[in-house]
Amino acid sequence: MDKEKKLKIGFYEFSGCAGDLLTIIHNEDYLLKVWNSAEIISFRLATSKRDEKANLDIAFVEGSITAEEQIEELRKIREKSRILIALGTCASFGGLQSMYSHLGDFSSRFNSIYPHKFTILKPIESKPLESYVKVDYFIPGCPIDFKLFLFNFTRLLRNLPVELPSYPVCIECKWQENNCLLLKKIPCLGPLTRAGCQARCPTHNLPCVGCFGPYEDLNLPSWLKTLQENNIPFKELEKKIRMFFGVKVKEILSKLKNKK
Amino acid sequence: MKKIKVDLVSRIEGHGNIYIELSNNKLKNIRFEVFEGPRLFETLVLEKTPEEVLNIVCRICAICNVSHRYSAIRALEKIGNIKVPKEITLLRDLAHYGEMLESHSLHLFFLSLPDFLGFPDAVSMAEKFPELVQIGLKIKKFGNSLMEKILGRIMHGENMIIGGFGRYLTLEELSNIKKEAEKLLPEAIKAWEITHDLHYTTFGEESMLFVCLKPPTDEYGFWGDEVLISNGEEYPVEKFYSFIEEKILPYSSAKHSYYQNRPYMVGALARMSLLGERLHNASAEAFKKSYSLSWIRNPLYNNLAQAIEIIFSLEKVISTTEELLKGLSSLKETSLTYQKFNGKAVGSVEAPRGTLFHYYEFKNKKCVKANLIIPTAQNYASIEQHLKTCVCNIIKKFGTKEEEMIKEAEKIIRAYDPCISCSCHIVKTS
Amino acid sequence: MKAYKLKKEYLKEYLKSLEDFGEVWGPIKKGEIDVYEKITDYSLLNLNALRPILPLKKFLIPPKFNTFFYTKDGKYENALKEVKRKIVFGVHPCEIHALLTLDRLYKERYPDYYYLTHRKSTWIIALSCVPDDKCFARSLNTHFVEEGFDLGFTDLEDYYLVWVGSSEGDDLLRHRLDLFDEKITSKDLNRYIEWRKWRDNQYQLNLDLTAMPDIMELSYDLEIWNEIGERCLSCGTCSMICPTCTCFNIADHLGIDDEPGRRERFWDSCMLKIFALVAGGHNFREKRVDRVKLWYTHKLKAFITEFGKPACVGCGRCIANCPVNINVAEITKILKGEEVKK
Amino acid sequence: MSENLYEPIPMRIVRRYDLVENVRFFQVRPVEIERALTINYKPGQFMMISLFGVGEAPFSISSSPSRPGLLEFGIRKIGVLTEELFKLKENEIIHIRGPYGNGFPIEKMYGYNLIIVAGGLGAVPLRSLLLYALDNRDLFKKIYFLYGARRPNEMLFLREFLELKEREDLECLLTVDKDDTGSWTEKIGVVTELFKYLKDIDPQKTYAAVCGPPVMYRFVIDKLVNLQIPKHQILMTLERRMRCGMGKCGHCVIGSIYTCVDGPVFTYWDVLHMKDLI
Ligand SMILES: Cc1cc2nc3c(=O)[nH]c(=O)nc-3n(C[C@H](O)[C@H](O)[C@H](O)COP(=O)(O)OP(=O)(O)OC[C@H]3O[C@@H](n4cnc5c(N)ncnc54)[C@H](O)[C@@H]3O)c2cc1C
Ligand code: SF4
Ligand code: SF4
Ligand code: SF4
Repeated sequence: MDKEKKLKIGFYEFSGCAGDLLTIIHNEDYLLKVWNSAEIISFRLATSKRDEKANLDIAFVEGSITAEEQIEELRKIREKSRILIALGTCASFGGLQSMYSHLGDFSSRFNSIYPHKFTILKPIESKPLESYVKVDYFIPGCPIDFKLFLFNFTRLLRNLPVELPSYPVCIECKWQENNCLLLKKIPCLGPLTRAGCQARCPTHNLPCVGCFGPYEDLNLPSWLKTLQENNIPFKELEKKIRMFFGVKVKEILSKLKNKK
Repeated sequence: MKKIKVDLVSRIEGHGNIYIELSNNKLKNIRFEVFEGPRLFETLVLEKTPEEVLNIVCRICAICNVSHRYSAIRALEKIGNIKVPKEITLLRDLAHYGEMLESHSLHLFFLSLPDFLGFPDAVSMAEKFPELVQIGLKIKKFGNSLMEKILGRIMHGENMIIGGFGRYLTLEELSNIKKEAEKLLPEAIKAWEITHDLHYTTFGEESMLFVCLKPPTDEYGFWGDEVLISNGEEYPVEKFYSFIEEKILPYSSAKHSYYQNRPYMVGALARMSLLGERLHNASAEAFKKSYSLSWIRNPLYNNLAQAIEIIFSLEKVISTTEELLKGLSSLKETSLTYQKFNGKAVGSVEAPRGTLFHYYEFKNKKCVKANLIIPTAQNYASIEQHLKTCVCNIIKKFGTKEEEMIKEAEKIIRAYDPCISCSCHIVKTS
Repeated sequence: MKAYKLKKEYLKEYLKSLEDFGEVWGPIKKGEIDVYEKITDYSLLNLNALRPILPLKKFLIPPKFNTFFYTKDGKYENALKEVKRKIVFGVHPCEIHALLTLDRLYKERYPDYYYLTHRKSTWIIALSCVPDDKCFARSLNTHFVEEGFDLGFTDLEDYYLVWVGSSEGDDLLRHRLDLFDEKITSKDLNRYIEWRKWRDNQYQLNLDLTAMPDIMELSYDLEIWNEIGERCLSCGTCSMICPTCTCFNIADHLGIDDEPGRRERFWDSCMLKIFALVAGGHNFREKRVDRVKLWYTHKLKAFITEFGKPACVGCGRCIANCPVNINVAEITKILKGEEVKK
Repeated sequence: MSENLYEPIPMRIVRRYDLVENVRFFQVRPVEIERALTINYKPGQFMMISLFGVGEAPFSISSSPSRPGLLEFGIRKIGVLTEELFKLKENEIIHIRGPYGNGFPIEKMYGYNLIIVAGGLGAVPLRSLLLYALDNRDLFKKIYFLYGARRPNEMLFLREFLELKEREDLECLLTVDKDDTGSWTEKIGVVTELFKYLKDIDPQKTYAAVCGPPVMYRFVIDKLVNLQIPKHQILMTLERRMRCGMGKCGHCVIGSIYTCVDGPVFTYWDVLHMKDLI
């Protein structure tokens, strides 16, 4: 391994809170190891050294796309990268800012905040990376969990595919020995959400709000039914699902309608 | 005519360019172009319950998520007329100190000091100044661990809720925090000494107007319900909030804020200049040694002010944990239900980079209006003013040396510790 | 089996003295539930705890642990050399029955090194219990134990009757023989008999599990299963909390920089979609209902074939924890066509 | 041996080459040569092969215990681990543990006719049985080896099997669904068509062993049942997801059986009375 050349990697960010890149910077014990194990071509938040022309083995991209200019930039990153990874829930599913993406009322929402002409950017409805370019792997989380990142970072360095937990938050919640909040009819999104966070919210007696995005085998009808039976209106529950599931919501809800 | 452009200034949070236009060896135009894809947070919170508002607003920014959460909670508790015991406030403050330590050390050691010592980043700087980088890492780690332990994770921890906390840390964790802070204090002092001895260039000097929150006691602190201004004025936050004037710029997705037609500065430098006399112990000593009249003219001293706030925060962590060790076990896990939630309020805390205002209006437990005024947006006009002065002075001294201009301009921008993701959530003008 | 008496006021002192042997663990309240935790403050011990959310298995096969490390040059290195001895106090009969089942599963036919290593250093102090509306151990005959513990405490109001179940138990007892009373009088005997009678009658939940294997077999294609399948959230909670569920998965973690890599083992659940997926994409239990069926077949039928008794020990954890009320009581009632209260 | 049965032992790759596209032959021996003769197994058993950092998966042993010292596998590239295995060169190290599984009930088969029916990759475990029977030829009566592949270039061990055709004491019948090479000299048609070459078999004194893709089983078994071979003398090997190989991890459970310890060899009778087996 040592004899082999270090992989060239880059970290980029679009619209988001920088939380995913900061998660990497904030893991002091590992930051230098991450730094040493690859050739960092670009990491604007951490270094002024950067090479925009170099081709990359792996590009980690945080944030969703909320302006036309970003599409171009993203395409450039895609073109020069062998593997492109959506880092975090914004990049993977659109994030919080995509919660209304199904409504098609972007311009009126936009104008309610920016009533003036805007020349520096052409803003558009927030969408995840996948809406514009091919994404090889997703590492969701708002923000990402460092352990899960590290697990996959080392896999990528060894040319292995990203692997995410194939179970919902509830599994980790039980490992943490928590009493289930759904039993108290608190709308916890645990069973609908992919694990990876170590069930942080339920461990603090708070319902999971779904920040790791949807779990692939979620059973939405049953989850809704249990809570609706306890007088929580559908609208309130739907709002919670929309919070972090971004553009995935459409697909998830459409299955619900087919069922009915 | 000559145009100089620095695309995407590095080692700052978010996206910003420097644009300089020269004509006949004179500065014609200078801009700090700030652009961040809009996320429209003010619309995201509409229709949401108070809890959901908290889930959302901390995500504005990962660096100062606690401040956002804390400001929002202060506003929401005013609206819901919810009083919390002293220990809850202390615990919140403790997390808030964690954020100060994390944010200041990230900025000082990793984003700003490489400028002064001539490195592209902290990792390269570590080869020559291993100790300094180690201190930075340790303080940052400690700040993060405070947030993780109290709030559930390093960032966007959901544990701080209206009325209190979902779960409390143990007494053992608390006393470990105290021990750790005591161990770090001498190192923080060492870091301040190094920062104190740096060479602060004077190209950008220009008189400044400072604004910060006035702590409720006569101590130094990071929140309050009144605003202090360096011209001697004081207002309740609601009032000051309504005074802030904003100007729209075509080249920026953040606006310029003015107070009485003047740019103003918020942040560590503002706080130190307005409240520094209230410090005690090691932070007071550091302040006395470092403070000079240049502070009120030169934004580069924001770095030094942050170094002192790191000392202050560590001292506060020690005293706060001491107090909490006595009262923590009396607290019960919060599970709040409220019948009514109507009204409007401003909640405000000092974020690491300055005063933060969250305004909300609620009807029937649903948010109907929200407005957030963020430190970097408030500093924006001030940043550009200093950039201008700086470039003019450089031309006077060196002629139109591009490299020099860019270096100094970046230094000023970084000294302000801008947080661009935050700054782009701007006020609705109506 | 030899028996002694221990006055209740000595309990905490006695348990504390056992720290000379190792860590002392027991049920402690955490919100509305109990968890087995290392005891530092003996006043926190919940003597009335019924079902700590994670059962004994968490000591024997932890939810997540490293099985081995491997160095950069590919050398194997055992990751579990030594386990601190744990003395677990407050273990109820049904859990000990589950333990005996796990012993058979893990000690026989390819002994499991990790289980054995933990098992050897986990000493059990049983405690009698009074059932609530979710316990149905009597229906499964798991409400008493004669083996599987080192010491067994029966609560007789002002004192405990203490059975010595093993040589290790004898050591534990002799450690503070001064606190125990060796004389068992006829009065004690009567009290014990009375207590047993009384306690047997405390079961509010009684399930008739006879013929369950046949019923499982015969009901296999009934529509009623589909309804249960649709209700299941596939959250895996049942597998995590059931004392006899021990399926696991394995993942390799590469080391970064100079760190060694490791192979990790963690609890898995047959309720998860990926559980029976094989390379090439074929899934033997794609549908939720098939997974629910497997779970209950395994509890109520397969184990009987394998070990002569069901895997369910009647602890009531699934009743207490399934968020959509799928549990052994519910399933047996449904399959037997009995009216079920929702 | 280590008391930890999960500890894999290092093996050196002695030889490896492609059997067909995407299926590779691996011949390995213990790095510690003294260990070589301590590895005992039965035809039909499997090993867990590990690549540290990548994972572990079950693979049937393709060699015969009658030829000790070396272990042979035929591995299809289908996913993460197998792809990494394919990147290894001769002399490199893998780790294995085992053997696991019940294997074929060899002793019971002594004195019987053998009909071995393989489809595609099924030849991997059945080769072990075939080689074993040939090495102990006098223990068995007639031996038939029927092997079908889709095309000539998808037939594993083709040269080896063609050579076996020379033997008088074995009826080796090879067939392909379609010949796209033009140079195929053996049979053409699906594997079930080879049954017409089976002559004068006393079904009561016959064991059949079947392994191949799922679709093949039903047709082959129909044929065997037609021949009146008792259901418990029809053997088949099944595949499930496995993590431990030792009846612990639960992944391979079907009803009350563990495919890894109660199988992977099952009789047709097992399959008939147990649900979901195939
Ligand atoms: C008893 C038995 C004998 C086998 N013999 C052979 C053989 O001789 N030759 C051959 O090529 N293949 C054989 N297989 C199948 C082989 O185990 C799978 O092809 C292999 O697991 C694929 O691994 P992968 O990581 O490349 O695939 P992926 O599709 O990447 O697998 C993904 C994950 O699922 C797991 N997985 C997928 N399928 C299985 C499975 N069937 N059992 C256990 N884990 C699984 C893998 O370990 C991996 O971690 C056998 C399987 C069994 C059960
Ligand atoms: S609390 Fe939430 S995450 Fe935990 S088990 Fe219940 S539903 Fe799942
Ligand atoms: S519990 Fe849910 S909301 Fe909380 S961190 Fe985990 S995934 Fe995110
Ligand atoms: S099936 Fe339910 S009652 Fe039975 S042992 Fe498991 S958790 Fe307890």
